[in-house]
Amino acid sequence: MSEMASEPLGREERTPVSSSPRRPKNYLNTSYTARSWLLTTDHKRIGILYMIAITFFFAVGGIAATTMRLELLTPYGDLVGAETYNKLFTIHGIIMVWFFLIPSIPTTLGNFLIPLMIGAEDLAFPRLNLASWYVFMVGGFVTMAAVIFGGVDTGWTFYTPYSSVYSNTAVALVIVGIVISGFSSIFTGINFIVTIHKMRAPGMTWFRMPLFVWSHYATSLILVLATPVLALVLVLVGIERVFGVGIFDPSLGGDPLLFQHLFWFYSHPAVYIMILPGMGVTSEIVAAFARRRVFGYTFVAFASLAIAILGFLVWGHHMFVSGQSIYAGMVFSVLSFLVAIPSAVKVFNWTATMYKGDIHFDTPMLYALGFIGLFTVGGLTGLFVASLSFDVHVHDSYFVVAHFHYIMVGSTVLAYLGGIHYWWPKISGRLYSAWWGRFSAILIFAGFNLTFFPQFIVGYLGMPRRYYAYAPEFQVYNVLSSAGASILALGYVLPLVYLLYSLQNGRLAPDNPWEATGLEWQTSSPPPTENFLEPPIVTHDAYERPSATISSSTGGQP
Amino acid sequence: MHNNYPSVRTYFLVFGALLLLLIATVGAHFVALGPFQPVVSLGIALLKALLIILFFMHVKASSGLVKLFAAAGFLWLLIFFLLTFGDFATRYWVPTLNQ
Amino acid sequence: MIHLPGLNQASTAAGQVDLLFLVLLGISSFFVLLVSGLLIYFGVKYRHGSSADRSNPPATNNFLEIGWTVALLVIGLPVFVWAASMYFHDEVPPNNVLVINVLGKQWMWEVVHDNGRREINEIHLPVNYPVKLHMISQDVIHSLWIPDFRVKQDVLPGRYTTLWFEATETGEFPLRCAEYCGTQHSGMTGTVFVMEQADYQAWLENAAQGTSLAAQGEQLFSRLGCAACHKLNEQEDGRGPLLLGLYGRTVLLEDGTTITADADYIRRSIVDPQAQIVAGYEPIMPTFANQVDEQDLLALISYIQSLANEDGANQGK
Amino acid sequence: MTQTTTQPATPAWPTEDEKLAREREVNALGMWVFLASEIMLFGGLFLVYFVYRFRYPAAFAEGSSELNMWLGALNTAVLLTSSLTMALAVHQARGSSRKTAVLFMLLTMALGLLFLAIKGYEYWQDYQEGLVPGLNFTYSGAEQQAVALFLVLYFVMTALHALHLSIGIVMVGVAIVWGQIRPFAHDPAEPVEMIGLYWHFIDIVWVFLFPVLYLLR
Repeated sequence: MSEMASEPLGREERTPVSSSPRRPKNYLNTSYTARSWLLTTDHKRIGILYMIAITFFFAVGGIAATTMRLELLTPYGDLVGAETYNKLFTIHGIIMVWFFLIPSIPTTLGNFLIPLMIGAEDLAFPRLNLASWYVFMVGGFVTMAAVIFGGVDTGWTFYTPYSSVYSNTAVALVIVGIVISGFSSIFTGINFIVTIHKMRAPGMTWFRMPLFVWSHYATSLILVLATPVLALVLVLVGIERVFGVGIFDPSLGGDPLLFQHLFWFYSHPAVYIMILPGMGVTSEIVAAFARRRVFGYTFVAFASLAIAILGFLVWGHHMFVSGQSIYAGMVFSVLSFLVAIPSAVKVFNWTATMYKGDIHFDTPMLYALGFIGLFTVGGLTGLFVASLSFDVHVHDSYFVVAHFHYIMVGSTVLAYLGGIHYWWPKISGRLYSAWWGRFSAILIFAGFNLTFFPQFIVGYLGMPRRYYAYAPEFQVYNVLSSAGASILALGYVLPLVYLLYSLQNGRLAPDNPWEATGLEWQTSSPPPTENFLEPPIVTHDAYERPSATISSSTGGQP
Repeated sequence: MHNNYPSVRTYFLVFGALLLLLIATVGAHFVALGPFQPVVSLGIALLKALLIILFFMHVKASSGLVKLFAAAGFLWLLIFFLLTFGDFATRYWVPTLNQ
Repeated sequence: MIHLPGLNQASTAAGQVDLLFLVLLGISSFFVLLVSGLLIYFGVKYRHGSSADRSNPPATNNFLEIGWTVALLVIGLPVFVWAASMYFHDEVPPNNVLVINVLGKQWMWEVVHDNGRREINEIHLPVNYPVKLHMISQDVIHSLWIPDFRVKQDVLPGRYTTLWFEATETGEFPLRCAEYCGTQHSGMTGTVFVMEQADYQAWLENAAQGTSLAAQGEQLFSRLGCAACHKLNEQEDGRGPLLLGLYGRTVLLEDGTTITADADYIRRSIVDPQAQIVAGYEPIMPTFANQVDEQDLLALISYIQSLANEDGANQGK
Repeated sequence: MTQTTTQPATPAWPTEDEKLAREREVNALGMWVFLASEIMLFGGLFLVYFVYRFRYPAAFAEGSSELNMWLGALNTAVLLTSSLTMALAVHQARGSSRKTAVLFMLLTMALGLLFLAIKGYEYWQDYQEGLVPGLNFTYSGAEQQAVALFLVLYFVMTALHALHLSIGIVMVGVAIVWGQIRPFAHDPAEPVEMIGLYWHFIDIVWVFLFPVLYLLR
């Protein structure tokens, strides 16, 4: 079990930084040895380790997705066989869900920024944080090993009895990989909850915290309370495969619907793990680039908590046609309508924040506006599939595929990229090319819509999910979608290029390039290892704009 | 947080109570309680769990936050039980709408 | 009813679902346009360098927050109630319904009509007549989806699930498997042929090979030796419960619970007899799980249902 | 939400003992959040058990009667005693003498190992009687399938519990060794307290497992 015992907090006393012409000492240039990176307990370095890891996994999942889109150009299975296609969409699902989306914002931006935003030196359990990275990497390697040893063809949902009895692929191995990486979620959740409760700077009350921290607090509740149930149900499927006993196998007395209950009890809150951090990033970006306080701060903060809690009550909407009881279906349907309310409240509050703002259309703002637009479409189509009789028609069709991609890709990935672009100066101390940033944001927005909007239509017209050969009349929509996918793929490669380029020859970033509020902007870019040179004191609300930095525009803030 | 930890005497008292409850739950097994059988056995188990949480785990002497976190786990479990059993209990109810 | 291109409304439910779709589309378009419109308007009006009035921007407005939350509830819940009532109606078949048995197995649909007629990946059925598909899977979970009828129902192994609709247009409509079921999941498709009543009867009669499902059940009943314990008339008391008039009746079990003798009960009594011992009988019936497959079970159940008919004490199939 | 007064205190780094007090609270909170995730893990397993018990009441009662109730009761007593010794170990570690704390921790480890031994013997007995589905299952009574399902759940639940108990025993061992090597760590009782919380949790899981699995009618 990870060691929870404390390690003495002996830190060398803080000497004022000597003003050498070269960059002052910060967390990046303190030491360059591999050991200093691989054994670091600095939350900032662990955030970067995670960023490198999930970029790799995003590439793997992306390659699987592009191959699928190429295959779907024609109605017949000519590029890859049925076997390979089933393995492709399973790899795409598993890698993207557990090794990119769930860790994306919490473990990179969350790890990096939460201590900075609440004025702490580090997370509550630095060594547990490093352990979470190692557990994530071990889980990732085991899963990639399963992919290389022939892959898995059960889909990321592992529905029994196919996954436990009929599939003859490396299911047990991939289950081990996912369960191991599940510990990484639990460790991150523990770290964030305790840090946010106990390590805030003096004066930083709950309602002076940035909304980014609120959304990560809500996310951590889900990370801690839902992940164990996933580990349990996957272990039970593994036991059923290895010992041939019938926990979920109907021919031996089990009930496949019980598997679905356990699986979706985790997997629906998991989609809120993916979206809540994205909402936190958007709140920060909109507030910063509209040079205004977030409208209805307390409502947005409590909306995060409401989403986390209500998110645990709605999993049955995945099982409307699965043979679940009609009455349970109705209960889950009404609860699914209720869980949409906090999300809508957030969208309205972001929009209201723009009112009377001083809006700068830098790259992060484009990503945030894209997030709000696409998340509104994604969220509202969620109401479509929460309506019982409509879901009977579109369940397991491309309509549902389009819905959750609007949330996962249209919202979470856009927020992740927006966050990377917003805090890049703070993370790397460098500025990237504004033109390329805006160009790639618009390219991604266009490519995304061309990829996934046709899928709403073709899903409603009757194309089921996970088909590698489909009826010829659906080809035009699939060709559009595949065209969009190629633009999207290009759009994702661009930021990788110009951001890495900026590391070497980007201009040096000032401490607060975007005139933003928040403690992380009051320390240097990149920040010193101990985050703050003089102890941070919080005296005003989260987004209060100190009158000293009246922006140069004519209408200054009071 | 550490000054009002229970005394050694309290520990032994709690331990005694736990053993008595163990005997009670085993005894209840032999009494034909019919439908109340699960209620009694789970009730005693809950009581034993509460004793351990409050005294051995010092939750009684801990801050409100620790009490909240201790309760949160069980509360979420309740949500899970209620909604899942909602499905299993009503799965074969057929509404007599059309007949 | 407004007609969506590429998908015809070929069942009573289709029109309602399309209407619900359009209402949801309307509400969603309103909000998407509202939000994106405001974003663009504010973006342009309050862009950096513009000389708009930015004095005392509101920090919050509780009235507005409560207002739009209540507005969302007022708009959302009626949609839920409407969709739920449609679902409620679509799940419960009317009484006079034509039952067709559907057997899902890895990567094809086997359809068995009551008169014993069998089809692969095709279902012939009459128009303007309620049809109930009585479905079970032989291996993994499949899901029968007929897009033109807007109906879908998972087909589970080990348990019967039903799907009912009333076709309103004749013609050929695709049916597809919607729940991932393995390698050829995308090949598990077929066609529904909706025919006029007369054509349907003619089709059913002229190509009827051999005996009806119930008759096949009767042959199995004697071949497997069920008659040794289960007598067919009240006089003889066999070691097994009387099956005459059983279907649809509530049965008192050994552990005091009662259960209605529907298809699931009969199927489980054959495959796993120890699970439900009828009150007053010994648990001596061996399992027939490895001697009968799903088709034989359908035949036996159909036969036991026919026993009930002669007795006349049966409330609907 | 204890919060300092909002007027700005003079900016200063937290003093050493401020940091120590926060340290202790942080560790206790962290362990409780971890235990919440463990509650969901075992809770999910109990849900699977109760769903199938709701569906096969007679078979589960039959399966439960196959188990040796007295060994289960003995094990419960052993684990309750180990909870007592663990609590006393924490008490001593907090209080004066570290020596008696180590003694109680050794006693706790011994009781843990005794529990595992009894459990192992019980598993061996079940194996002899052919009650282990998947390995050696010769049960031929009524409702064979459902009884097999009960026994599968019995083995999964008790094995998961035994795994957690073994981790607990190892951690107590590590704490003892660690206490000897670096006795002057600024807060020696801290690790003992954390492992105590974990140990009591494992005891609580067994407190529920025993009646649910063994005392079923």
